[in-house]
Amino acid sequence: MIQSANARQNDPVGGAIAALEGCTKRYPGVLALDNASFRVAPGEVRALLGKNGAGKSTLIRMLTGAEVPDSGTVSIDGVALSGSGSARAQEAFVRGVRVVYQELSLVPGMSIAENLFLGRWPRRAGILDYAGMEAEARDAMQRLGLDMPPSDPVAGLSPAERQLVEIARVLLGKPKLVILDEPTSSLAAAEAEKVMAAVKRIAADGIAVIYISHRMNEIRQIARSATVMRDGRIIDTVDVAGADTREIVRLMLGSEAAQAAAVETKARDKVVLDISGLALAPKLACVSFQLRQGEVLGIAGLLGAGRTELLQAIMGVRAYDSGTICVDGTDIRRPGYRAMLNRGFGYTPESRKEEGIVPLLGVDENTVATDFAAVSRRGILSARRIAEATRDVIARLHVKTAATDTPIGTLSGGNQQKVVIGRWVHAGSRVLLLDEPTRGVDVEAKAQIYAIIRQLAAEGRSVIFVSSEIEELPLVCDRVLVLREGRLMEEFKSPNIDQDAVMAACIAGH
Amino acid sequence: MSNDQAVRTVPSGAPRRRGFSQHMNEISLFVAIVVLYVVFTTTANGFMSFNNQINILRDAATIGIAAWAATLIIISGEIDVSVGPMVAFISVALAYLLQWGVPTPLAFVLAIIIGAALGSIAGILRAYFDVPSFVGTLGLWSALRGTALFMTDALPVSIGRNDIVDMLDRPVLGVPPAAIIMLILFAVFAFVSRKTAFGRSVYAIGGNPQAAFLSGINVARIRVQLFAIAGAMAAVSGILLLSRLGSGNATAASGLEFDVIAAVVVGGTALSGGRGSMLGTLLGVLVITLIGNGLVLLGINPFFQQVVRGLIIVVAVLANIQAIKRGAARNKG
Amino acid sequence: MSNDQAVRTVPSGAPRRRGFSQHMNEISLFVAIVVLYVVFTTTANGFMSFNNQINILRDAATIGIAAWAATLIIISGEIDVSVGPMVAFISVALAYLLQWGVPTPLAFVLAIIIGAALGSIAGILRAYFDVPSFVGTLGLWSALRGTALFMTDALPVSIGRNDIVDMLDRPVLGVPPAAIIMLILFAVFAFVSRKTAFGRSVYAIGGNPQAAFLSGINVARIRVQLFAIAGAMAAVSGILLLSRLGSGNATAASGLEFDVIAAVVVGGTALSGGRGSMLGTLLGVLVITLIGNGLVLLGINPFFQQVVRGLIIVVAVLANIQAIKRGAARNKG
Amino acid sequence: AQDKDLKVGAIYMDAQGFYAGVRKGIQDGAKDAGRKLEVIETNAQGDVSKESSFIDSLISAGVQAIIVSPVSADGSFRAIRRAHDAGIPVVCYNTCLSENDMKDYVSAYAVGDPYQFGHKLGDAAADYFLAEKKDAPTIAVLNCEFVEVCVTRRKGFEEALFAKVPNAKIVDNQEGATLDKAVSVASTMLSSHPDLDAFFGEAGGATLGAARAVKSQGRVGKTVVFGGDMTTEIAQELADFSVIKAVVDISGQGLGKLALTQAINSIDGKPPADIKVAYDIDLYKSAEDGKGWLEAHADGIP
Ligand SMILES: Nc1ncnc2c1ncn2[C@@H]1O[C@H](COP(=O)(O)OP(=O)(O)OP(=O)(O)O)[C@@H](O)[C@H]1O
Ligand SMILES: Nc1ncnc2c1ncn2[C@@H]1O[C@H](COP(=O)(O)OP(=O)(O)OP(=O)(O)O)[C@@H](O)[C@H]1O
Ligand SMILES: [Mg+2]
Ligand SMILES: [Mg+2]
Repeated sequence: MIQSANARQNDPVGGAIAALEGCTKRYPGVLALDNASFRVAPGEVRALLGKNGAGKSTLIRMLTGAEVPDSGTVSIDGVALSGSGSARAQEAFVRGVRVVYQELSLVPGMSIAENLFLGRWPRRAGILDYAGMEAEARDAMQRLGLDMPPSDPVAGLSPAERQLVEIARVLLGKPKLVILDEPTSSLAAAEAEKVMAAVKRIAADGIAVIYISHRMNEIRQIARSATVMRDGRIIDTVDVAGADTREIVRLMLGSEAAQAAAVETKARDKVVLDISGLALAPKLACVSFQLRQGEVLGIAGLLGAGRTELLQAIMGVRAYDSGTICVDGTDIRRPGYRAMLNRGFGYTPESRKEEGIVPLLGVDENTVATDFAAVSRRGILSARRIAEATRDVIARLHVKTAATDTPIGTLSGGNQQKVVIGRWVHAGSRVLLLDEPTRGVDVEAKAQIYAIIRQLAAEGRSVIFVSSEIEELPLVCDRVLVLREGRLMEEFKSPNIDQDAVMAACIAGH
Repeated sequence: MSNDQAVRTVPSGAPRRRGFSQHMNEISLFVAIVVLYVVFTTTANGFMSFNNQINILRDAATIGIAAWAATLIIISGEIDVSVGPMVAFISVALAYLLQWGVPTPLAFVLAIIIGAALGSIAGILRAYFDVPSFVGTLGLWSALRGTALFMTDALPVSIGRNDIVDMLDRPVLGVPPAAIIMLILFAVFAFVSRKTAFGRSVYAIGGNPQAAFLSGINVARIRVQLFAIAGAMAAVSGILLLSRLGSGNATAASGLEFDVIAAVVVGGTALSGGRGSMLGTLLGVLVITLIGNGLVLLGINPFFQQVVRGLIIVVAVLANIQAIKRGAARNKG
Repeated sequence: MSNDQAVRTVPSGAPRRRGFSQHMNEISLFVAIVVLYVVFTTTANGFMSFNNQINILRDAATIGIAAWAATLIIISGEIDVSVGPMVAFISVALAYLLQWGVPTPLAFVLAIIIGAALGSIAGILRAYFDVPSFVGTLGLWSALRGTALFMTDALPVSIGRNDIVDMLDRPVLGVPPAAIIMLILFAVFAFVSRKTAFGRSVYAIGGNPQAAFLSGINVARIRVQLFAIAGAMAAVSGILLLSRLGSGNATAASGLEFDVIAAVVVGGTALSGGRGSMLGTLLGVLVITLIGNGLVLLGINPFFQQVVRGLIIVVAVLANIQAIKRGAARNKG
Repeated sequence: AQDKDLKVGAIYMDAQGFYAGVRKGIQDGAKDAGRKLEVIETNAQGDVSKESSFIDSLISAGVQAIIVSPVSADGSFRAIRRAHDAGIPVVCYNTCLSENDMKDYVSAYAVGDPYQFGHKLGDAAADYFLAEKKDAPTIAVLNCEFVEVCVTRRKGFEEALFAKVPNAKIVDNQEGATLDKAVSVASTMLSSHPDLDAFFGEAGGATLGAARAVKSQGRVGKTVVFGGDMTTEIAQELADFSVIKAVVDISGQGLGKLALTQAINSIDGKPPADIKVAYDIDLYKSAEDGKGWLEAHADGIP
C-alpha cells in the first residue's frame, strides 16, 4: 500500500527551500505543466518520477528560473522569483539553486575549470584568476573522485566524464538546492555509484536535492520520498520505502505495466559475424567473439570500456589497428560504413539527439532515410509508399505519434529511439548494433524496446545490445559478454545472467 | 495499443504548427508582393506595362536560376558566395569557345560542364577536406573574377553573329527564353527538393549531418553534387548573360551573390540549414526583383536605392521571423 | 574506486592534443610568413626596405583593427559583413562633422559613438529579434554604402587643414600611428579575450549558447556589445582612413569585409564559432597584407593578383585544417 | 514643344564624382532650355548586365530619351539597340559604342574622347620632363582599367609621351581606382621603384591617391603626378603645385549639359548631322589653373 506523504508535503511550516504554487506552462500544443504545486525541504532527497514528456524537466526549469510559468509562482528560500531571461536565472542561482540539466550544458572548447565556473569566473581586479580557479576546480573534482587536469578541454572527455564534470559544477559554492536531471543516464553502474555517493554527501550537509531518474533502483538507494508526475500534473508524493515498484510505476503510467519476462533462449548455429583479435588502441586490445543468427548478444562493461568503439570499428566508422571481421564467413578486411549497411548491418548511436535524429524532419523521413529506393518508383519518392512504410514501422515498434509526418524532434525520447531502431527495420537490416538504446527512456518505453528487440531476434535478425544498465541485460539477451581491459573477459548465458555476477565481472580487478 | 491513445499522447499542435508556420512565411511574402505591386502600379509610370512585367521576369531569371541551387546549398547548411564571378567567368569562357569555332550546342554543354567542375571544387574541399564552404567559395570568388579579368583585360569578348545565341534572347510569344528557362528549372528544383531521395537527403544533411551519415546517406557525395549543381546553374545564367549582352563580360554580374543569398533568406530559408522551400525562394526572388525594378522606374536616386534595398532585406526577414513566431504563439493560445 | 581508474578512463591524448593543435595553427602560419618573407625578399625589389616594412604595417592596420573585433564576433558564432561600408560611412560622417566646425577630439568621439550605435543595430536585431547577423549586417552593408554615396555624390569630402588629423598620419620615430594604434588594440583585445569575463563569455556563447545562457551569462547583451565594439573599431579605421586620405570617401574600403573575414579565417578561427585566437588573427592579417604588398611590388598583373589571393586563402585554410588533423592523428598514434 | 515636360533616363557608369557633375549638367541644361525635366537615373556600377536591365526598365518607364555612358562598347550595344528599336533616341556621353554600331543605334555622342584625354596629358607630361631635362623618366601607372575608357586613356598618354620623350619608360601598372587603394598601391610602388619620376593616374581617385602617397612617403620634389579628373582636392594639390603638375579633365557638368541638349534635339527630331559632338577636354597645368578651377567650382561639383 502506498503511504501518502501529502500530509507532510502540504504542511505550510516554512523550511521549504523551494516551492512551486499552481504553476502552469504551455508550449505550442502541449500543456507541459498543469497547475503544479511542489515543495522540497533542506536535507531532503526528493525523486521526481514520470514517463518521458511528463513534465519533469519543465518543472525543473521553473525552479531554476530558466523559464517563466504562464501562471503561478515560484519561490526559492521563501522569496518569489521575478523578472525573466537571464536575470531570473541569476536570481535563482544567487539563492542557491544549482542544476545539472538533461542536455549537455558544457562548452566543449573551454577547459574543465572554465566550465566549472562558467559565467562566474573568479576575478581579481576584473581579471580572471586562473590559478585560483584551477585550484578550486581540482578540489571540487576530487570530491567526486575525479583526477583530470582542470586545464584540459572538455572536448576531449567522454560523455560520461562530461556528466561528472557537470555534477562537480553544482557542488561549487554554497548550494541550497541541487537538482539533477537524469544525471546517470549516460553512466554505467560504477560511475552511477559515484554520483549517488556524492548526492548522499550533499544531503547530509543539509542541502535539498531533487533527483530525476528512470532507474528505480537508484531512487530506492537515495531518495526517501518520490513525486510522481503524469501529463504535466503532480499525481502524488510517496514514501519510497513504503511503496513497491509496481505501484509507483502504475502511478506513473496511470495503468498497469506489462512485466518484461526473462528470455527463453534456444540453440542457434549460423554465425553471421565473427570477430577475432580486434585491437584499437588504447581501448581494445584483443576482442574476439561470434554473433549467431537470431541471437541477442549483450555487451556489458564499465564506462569507457570501449563498447562504443567496438561497435564503431565493426561498422567501419572508426579505423581499427588489427584483427579480422568476418561476415557470413568471409573476411571483409577494412569495412566501410556504407558497405556494412549494404551487407545488412544497422547501427544506432548512443547519443540519440546529436547523432540519431534529424529533429526538424518528420517521423516518416527519419524512418525511410535508410532506404529511399524502397519507397521510390522510378527514382521518384512515392508519398503513399513512404506513408505505408512509416505506418508499418510505427505499428511494429509501437511508436506514439499523431501523424507520420510529425517532426521527430517533438516526440518523447523513447519514441524517438524506437524510430531510430525502426529505420533499420525499414532497411531490412539483419544485424543490428544498438548502442545504449534505452538511455533516457522511461520504464514503459523500455519494456517496449525490450519486446521489440526480442521480436526482431525471433524474426531471425541478430542484435548486439550495448547497455550500461546491467539489470536490463537478463531481460533482453541470450548471451552477455563483459568487456574489460580491452578484452571480452566473461560470458553469461541466459537464463544464467546474474546481475551481481555481471557487475562483478565488469569491475573485477579494480 | 489503440490509435486513440497514440493520438492523445502526442503534442497535438506540433504537426499543424509546422504547416502553419510554413504558411505564414509564404503568406507574408505574398502579401509583401501584392503590396509592392499596388504601390508601384500607383506611383511608378509604366510599371504595369506588359513590357515591364516581362523585364521583371527577365531580371528575375538572373537571380532566380542561381537562387534555386543556392536554396538547396543553404538548406544543406552550406553557403556559396561565388555566384557572380562564376557567371561572369562562364560567359567569358563560352565566348572564347565560340570564337574558337566550337559548335554552339557543344559550347553550351562544355560551359555547363566547366561550371559544374568549378563548383565541385568547392564541394570537394568541403566534403573531403573540411574546408568551410564560405572559405572555398570565397576563394573561387576571387580566383574566378581575377581569371576572367586577366584573360580578357576587362574587355568584352565579342562572339559576332550567332543565331542560336541570339535566339536565346528573342522573346517567344512575348516571353523571354530566360524567364521560361527559369520557370522550368524552378519546377525541376521544386520537384527534386520534395520528391527525390537526393532532395530529402539535402534536408536531412542540413538538419543533422551526423544522423544523415549514420542513416546511410552519402553525405560527402551529395555535398559535392550540390556545389556542382550550383556551378551548372551559374553556367546556365552565364549562357543567358552572353545571349543578352552578345559578348562575354568579365565584369558582369558583380554582387550577384548578395542578391541571390538575400533572395533565399528573404524567402524564409534558414542560414543554419535544414529548413527552407523553393516556393519561398521564388517569392523572395520576386520581392528582390520587384524592388529593384520599381525603384528604378520611380527615378529614385541610385545611391538611395541601395539604402532602400538594405532596409527592405532586413525588414523582410524580420517580418518573416516575427510572423512565424506569432503564428506559433497564436497556435499556442 | 581508486584515482587510478579515473586517470585511465581519460582519453589520454586529449589535453596535449589541444596544445599541439593550437600550436600547429600558429606554427604553420608563422612558417607561411617566413616563407613569404624569404620569397619576396629575394624576388621583389624594395621589399625589405624600411619604408616598405612600414607600409606593410600601415596596410595591416586597415585590416587588423577591424579584424580584432571580427575575431570576437566570429568566435561568438556570428558574422559581420558590413565592415567596408561602415569604415567609409564613418570617414564621410567625420569629415562632415569637421566641416561643420565640431572640435576634432569631440568629432572623433562622436564618430566612434556613431560607429558603435550603427553596429549595435545589427547586434540588437540578432540578440532580440533573431535576425541572423549575416542578414542584419548585409542590410547595413547596403544601407551604409548607399547613404555615404548619397550624401557625398561619390565625391570626396574635404576637411582642409587639420593638425590633429594630420598628426595621425605622421610617423612617430618612423612608425605610423595607425600601426601603433593597431598594436595597442591588439594587446587590448588579446587581453580581453583571454583574461576577462566578457572575453570568456564570448567563447562560451560561441561554443554552446544554450549552456552560456543557462549559466547566467547575459547572452543578448554580449551579442549587442560585440557588434557595438565592431562598429567602434570600424570607426577607428574610418578615422585613420580620413587621416590618411585627407578627406571622407564614400567609395573607400570597398571589399574590406572580405579581407577581414579572410584574415580571421586564415588565422584559424572557426566560422562555426567557439574556437579561435587573437594571435592567429594577427598572423592571418600579416599573411593577407604581405601577399597584397608583395604581389604589387612584383608588378604582377592586378587581375592575376586576385587569382593568387583566392588560391592563397583556400590553401592557407586547407593547410591549417590538415595540420591540425595530422597533429591530432600523430598524438593519438 | 518648348514648354512640354521632359522625361529622360540617365545612366551613370559607376560611383565616381564625375557623374555628380554630369547629373548637375543635365539639370542645368533643362533649366537653360526652359523645360521641366524628370530624370530617371540609375548607376550601372560598372556592370554591363545591370546596365542592360536598367535600359530595359527605362524603356518600360516610357522615357523620351536615354542618356548613357556605356560601360563597354561591345557589351552594351544590345541593350542600346533594344532602346533604339523601341524608338527611344539614345545619347552617349563620355563613352560610346563602336563606330558602326554608333551610326546605327545612337543619335548623338557627346564626346570627350578618351584617347585625346590621355594624349593631352601625355603631351603635358612630356613637356614637363623636357623642361626638367629628364630624357629617360620612369613612370608608374595607377589604373582603372576594369573599364574600357581607362585603357584608351593610357594609350593616348603613352603615344603622346613617347613621341616627345622616346626614352621614357612605364615601369609599373597597377589598379588603384579608389582613393584608399590608390594610396596604398602607390606607396608600395614607391618602395619597389625608389627612383620613380612620375605617376600617371588614369582617374580622379588614382591621381589624388598618388599625390597623397608621394607626400606621405616624403618624396615631394622627386616624384610628380600627372592625372585625370578634377575634383576640389586635386585642384588644391595643383594649386599647391608641389606634386601634381598637370591635370586633364572633361567637365562633367559641361558634358552633361551637352548630352541633354543633344537629347532634346533628338526628341524634337533634330539629331546632329555628325553623331559625334565634341566637348572640350581641358588641360590644367599650372598653379593658377588650379586656383581658377576652384573659383569656378565653388560647390565642388566637377
Ligand atoms: N522548449 C519546448 N518547446 C516545445 N515543447 C516542449 C519544450 N520543452 C518541453 N516541451 C514539451 O513539454 C512536455 C514536457 O517535457 P519535459 O521535458 O518536461 O518532460 P520530461 O518529463 O522531462 O521527459 P523526459 O523524461 O523525456 O526528460 C513534452 O511534451 C515536451 O515535448
Ligand atoms: N577523446 C575523445 N575524442 C572524441 N571522442 C571520444 C573521445 N573519447 C571518447 N570519445 C567518444 O565518446 C563516446 C563514448 O566514450 P566513452 O569513453 O564514454 O565510452 P566507450 O569507450 O565507448 O565505452 P562504453 O561505450 O563502454 O562506455 C564514444 O563514441 C567515443 O568514441
Ligand atoms: Mg526531461
Ligand atoms: Mg559508449
